[in-house]
Amino acid sequence: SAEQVKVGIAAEPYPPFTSPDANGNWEGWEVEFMKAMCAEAKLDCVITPVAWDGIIPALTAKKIDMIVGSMSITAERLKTIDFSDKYYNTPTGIIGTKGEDIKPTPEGLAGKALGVQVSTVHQAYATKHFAPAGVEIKEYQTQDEANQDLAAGRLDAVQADAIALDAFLKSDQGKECCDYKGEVAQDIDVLGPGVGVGLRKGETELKDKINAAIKAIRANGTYDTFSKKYFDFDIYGG
Amino acid sequence: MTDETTHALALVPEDLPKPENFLKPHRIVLMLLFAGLVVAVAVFMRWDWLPRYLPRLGSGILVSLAMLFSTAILGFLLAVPLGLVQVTGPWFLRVPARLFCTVIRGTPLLLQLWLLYYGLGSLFPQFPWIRHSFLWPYLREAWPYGVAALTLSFAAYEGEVMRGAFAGVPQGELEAARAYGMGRWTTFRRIWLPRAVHRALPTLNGETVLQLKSTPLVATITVVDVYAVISKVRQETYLTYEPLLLLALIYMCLTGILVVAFRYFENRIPTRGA
Amino acid sequence: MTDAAQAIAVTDLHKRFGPLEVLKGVSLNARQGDVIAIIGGSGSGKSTFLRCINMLELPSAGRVSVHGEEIRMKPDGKGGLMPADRKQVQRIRTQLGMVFQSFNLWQHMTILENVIEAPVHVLGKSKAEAVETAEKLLRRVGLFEKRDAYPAFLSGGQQQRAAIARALAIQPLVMLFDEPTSALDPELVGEVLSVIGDLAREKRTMILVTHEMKFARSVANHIVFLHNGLIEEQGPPEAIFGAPKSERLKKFISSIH
Amino acid sequence: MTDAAQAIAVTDLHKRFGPLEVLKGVSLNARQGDVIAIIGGSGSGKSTFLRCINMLELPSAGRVSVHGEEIRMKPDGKGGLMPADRKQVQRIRTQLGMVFQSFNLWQHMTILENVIEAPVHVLGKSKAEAVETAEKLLRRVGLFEKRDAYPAFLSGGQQQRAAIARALAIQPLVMLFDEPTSALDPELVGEVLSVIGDLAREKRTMILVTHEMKFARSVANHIVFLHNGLIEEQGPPEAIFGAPKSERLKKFISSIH
Amino acid sequence: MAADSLINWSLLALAAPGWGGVLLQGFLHSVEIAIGGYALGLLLGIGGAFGKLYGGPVLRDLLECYTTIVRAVPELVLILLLYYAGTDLLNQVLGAMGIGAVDISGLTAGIFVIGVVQGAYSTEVLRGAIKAVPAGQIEAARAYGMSPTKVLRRITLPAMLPYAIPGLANLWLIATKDTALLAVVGFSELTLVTRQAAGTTKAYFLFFCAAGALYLVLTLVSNLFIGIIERHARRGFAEQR
Ligand SMILES: Nc1ncnc2c1ncn2[C@@H]1O[C@H](COP(=O)(O)OP(=O)(O)OP(=O)(O)O)[C@@H](O)[C@H]1O
Ligand SMILES: Nc1ncnc2c1ncn2[C@@H]1O[C@H](COP(=O)(O)OP(=O)(O)OP(=O)(O)O)[C@@H](O)[C@H]1O
Ligand SMILES: [Mg+2]
Ligand SMILES: [Mg+2]
Repeated sequence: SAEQVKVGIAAEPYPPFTSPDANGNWEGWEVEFMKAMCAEAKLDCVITPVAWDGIIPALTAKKIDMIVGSMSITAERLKTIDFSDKYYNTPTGIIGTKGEDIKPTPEGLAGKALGVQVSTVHQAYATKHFAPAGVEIKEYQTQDEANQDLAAGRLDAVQADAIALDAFLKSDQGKECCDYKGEVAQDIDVLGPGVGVGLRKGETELKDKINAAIKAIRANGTYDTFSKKYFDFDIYGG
Repeated sequence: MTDETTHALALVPEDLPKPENFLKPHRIVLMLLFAGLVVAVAVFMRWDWLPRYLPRLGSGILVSLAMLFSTAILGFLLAVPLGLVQVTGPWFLRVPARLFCTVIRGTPLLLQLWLLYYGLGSLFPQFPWIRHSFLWPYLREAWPYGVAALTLSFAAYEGEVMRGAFAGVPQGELEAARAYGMGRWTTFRRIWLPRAVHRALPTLNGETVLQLKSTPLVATITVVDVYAVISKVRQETYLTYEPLLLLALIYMCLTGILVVAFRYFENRIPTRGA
Repeated sequence: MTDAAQAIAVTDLHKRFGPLEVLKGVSLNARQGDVIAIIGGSGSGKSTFLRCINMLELPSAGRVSVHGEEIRMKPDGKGGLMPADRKQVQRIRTQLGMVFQSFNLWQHMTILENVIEAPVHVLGKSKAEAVETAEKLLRRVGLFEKRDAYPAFLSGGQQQRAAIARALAIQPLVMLFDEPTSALDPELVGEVLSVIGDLAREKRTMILVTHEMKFARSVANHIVFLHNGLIEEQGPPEAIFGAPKSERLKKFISSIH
Repeated sequence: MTDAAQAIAVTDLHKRFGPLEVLKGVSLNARQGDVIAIIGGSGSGKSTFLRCINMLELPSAGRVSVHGEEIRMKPDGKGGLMPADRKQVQRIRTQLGMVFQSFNLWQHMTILENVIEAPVHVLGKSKAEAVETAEKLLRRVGLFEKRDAYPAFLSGGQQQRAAIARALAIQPLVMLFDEPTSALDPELVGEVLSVIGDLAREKRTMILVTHEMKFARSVANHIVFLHNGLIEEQGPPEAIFGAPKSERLKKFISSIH
Repeated sequence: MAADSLINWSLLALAAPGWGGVLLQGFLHSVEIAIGGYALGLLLGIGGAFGKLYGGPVLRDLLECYTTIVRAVPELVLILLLYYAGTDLLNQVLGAMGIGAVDISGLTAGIFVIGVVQGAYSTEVLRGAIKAVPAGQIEAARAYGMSPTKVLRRITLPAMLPYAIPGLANLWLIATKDTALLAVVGFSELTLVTRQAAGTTKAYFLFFCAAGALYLVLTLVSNLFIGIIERHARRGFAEQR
């Protein structure tokens, strides 16, 4: 039979990518991606939820073998762990209070309070491009909290990936308070190539298998089939 | 009435730290061990990220310290009456105090913080007059909610400790104070409180260290303390142990200072142990 | 007894601890300058009586006046009494010095701090002045060398002397001594005797509980014999010790070895 | 003094508290059945001496033997001594009953529980047996009614009696009494006197510290006068009280009022 | 975080798709770990307090290091070090000795870490409480020949209890919440399942308040027991007025 591989996912839900139901079953786009990829690579994958704080040590201590947890690939992180090729990448957008004159540019945000999730590429981007222009950057532990403060009027705008923003704008609260202000200018150095599977360094064999599998499911249409269930745009990105 | 048999000098309690007897052999060994550990960690682990984060770490430490001290002091000021009324107050003070301590100690701090910030805090903007009052710039900030939540939490835990400490002061000493015509306030200030606090110091020290470790929760409401900076390092580099070890070292220094300070106050009054 | 002003008047004092009635109606009058010794068996209620005078123990019934001023009481709703005016009690207490049977020194203060505490923080004296008086008193009771020691490190007699000095430091009009010589050697007892004599000469009033009949006899001008919660007999020392009337007192006196 | 076996032998005992040398070389021999009274000024080191015998206070130098068995000591590295064998000390202590100057009753136990504690948990007696003895003792000291009360609610004399009963309950070969009558009225002092007489007749040894010279005289067969950390004079009561030799003792005795 | 005007109570249903059963299960796990960790902590605390008060200078300094370091280092660091780095190291050592690898369960590691941390805090609580016991009471016990353990069991522990209870009660309540640590080793205790339920359904306030209510119930029940113990412990004390 196929070799057993423990796939670490963050125990904290991150819908629509990974979230458990009350029975403890995990579902979401990323779960489907993982299943498709494992099937393609002939790996016997077992989902192992680990709290985000412990996910890297769990990988290095061999309690899990790979991480499928929406981890963005950056140069800094590559010093510590290895990544597969990207398997999704979403555009970065900005939403803001309805009716207010906000544009997703440094000038268009000057003097405003912008919320981002801490330690994300968005935070790095905002710090690099917006902070020098006099934008007040506020950092939140979760995206929901940033959205909440936007609705409460403590923020003027929020920058995040388009998926998270879209979900919020569709909620009752989001519909009422805010609207989409546009996509930010691309900066590949900061925003990175996208999200990859996290791996231990030196496990090239596994990495090659995964890369091949990602390519294969992209090519044979499986990827698009399950992606359509979740998104009405191309999640793989440009 | 002369006491011919005694020519005692003032008593010097034996375990007060004196510089000349601080460096004992085993202490030197311990310190060498510790130094070796630090060197090993410094040499064998990755620290190239450190310089880039230094300024942020510095301001993070300051935020942590400010949070710790402001909430510990405010919380203690609240805790004293909370503890006192539970020991001696009339029922209409005792019951609410007890209730407060129970509810706050009985629910997670994170929940209280969120209720304050996202619950109460998000109500304010709906009132235009608050939005236009001089308070708004503060209410819009996150730290007042953090200070409030941490203060209340500290007060509840400390209130419980002080309750025990107040109850533990020997009745006779309070009677002596009253017998000499001390009012309630003077008795409290001169006898009851100092005796209770002295007795509770070891526990208070622990609670203060716990409070230090509770401050990271304010990161969830956008206050960037040292823990938040460290988390950021971890998120950005995916390093696991190095940032946490640095955090441990920082906390250790702060805790060490707290321990020494509390121990000093504890030893200022010698107790006869058995 | 001279015709001096009335210092302490206790009328029909009752005190019960739960089911146990310790005092069953005790009355006592002390005029200024009186030295009254209360004697009686262990557990007869002597300490309780003394503690009722300054309201450390709240009487179940009865009245107490100090220097003609009656301490106003009101029912506490549980069948006992409580002070109607706490400020009054506090004020009156500053005129009453008390030496406790178990000393009750403040453990977190040195001996000197114990002695200056009430003068500075109750009477509002300056610290320098209080220290001066305190040092004089401590010298008199032979504790000057121990002034910076904490109570827990003193011998029993030293603690008792510190407690006496502490009570004297507020220069009260009335002194309540609860067995002030229990831990003292004969020389020191003599010294306490002379201190009490000096105080009496200054027209201060003293009520003291003691088990040392010799001491009672030499120090007091009036003896009260407490038995079973009541005053069994009272009178001048010569009468009490020389010609006791009640059977109980006779037996008590006869046992003085 | 009879030619009985040696009960307590203390040789050249020194004790210092920091800079203060309290005992400067005290030696004492007690044979079985002896009643030795230690007298002396307050703070002269009487309690310290008693506490050194059962190693509650560790001597700075000197030797202590109980019933011919010397307590083995070793240097503690700070210029003092410490027991070399803790088990030995523990075993010897079960033969020594002690009544403390400040009673030291266990506050979390009732009087009865206080008294049966050591018999049950140290000597391993059955509870029923211990209770029986305890009740007999409590009856003798007049505390039977208070057996279920907690110490904090007792009068001074009652606490002292409870402490005496507690020490007697282990039926020790040697009793160390630290001012056992300080809080007792004359009648109870007489009772304690008779208890001590009974014990002496059973050939138990007693060392007691007291300030009551009359009591010392009537109870002891040997008196030790402690002064300035040394034994100033010792001898039978008649000699000490009748014909004191040292100046200091003469002065001390003369002050008995 | 949606402050829904309507609260969707069905989310709390005991059977799936309601999350109530999951929450209760997590709660039970939390209590289980808390009891284990707290008990271990108490044992360590008693030993630590006695070592600090009566031990030699070396032991005292070592214990001082223990209490300072363990209290200072965030629990997260401890559990990461112990569970991941520690088992790694252990297995390397075992492997070198030719013994097969062992797998320390996350639960064991969690209880151990909580116990060690609690031990450091309770050491200080108990040290303070023991210091508050009048020296004479302990001396009396010694004078009657009680062995050190007997003195501890019969006199010191019961006599210091009134002074220690509030601090120990605090520690117990903290232990029940500290179980959140075990999320890091993949153990589903109350905090983690609350976050999962909240994150999945977006009903943050509902689930956090539900968890808060569970904790509150636990506190109230604990208070009952603590109250009984405290009343018993204070039985010989005069009331404060
Ligand atoms: N733990 C201690 N630390 C320092 N000094 C002490 C300690 N215990 C006693 N002393 C001192 O040692 C001396 C002797 O004390 P001790 O209790 O033996 O006196 P004593 O003869 O029993 O007096 P008393 O009759 O007043 O009880 C006193 O001066 C006292 O202050
Ligand atoms: N707080 C209390 N609660 C219950 N009973 C008490 C309390 N205080 C004292 N008693 C009881 O009241 C009685 C009288 O006590 P009190 O202390 O007045 O006696 P005393 O005459 O001073 O005796 P002693 O000479 O032994 O000091 C005793 O039987 C005692 O047990
Ligand atoms: Mg009395
Ligand atoms: Mg003494």
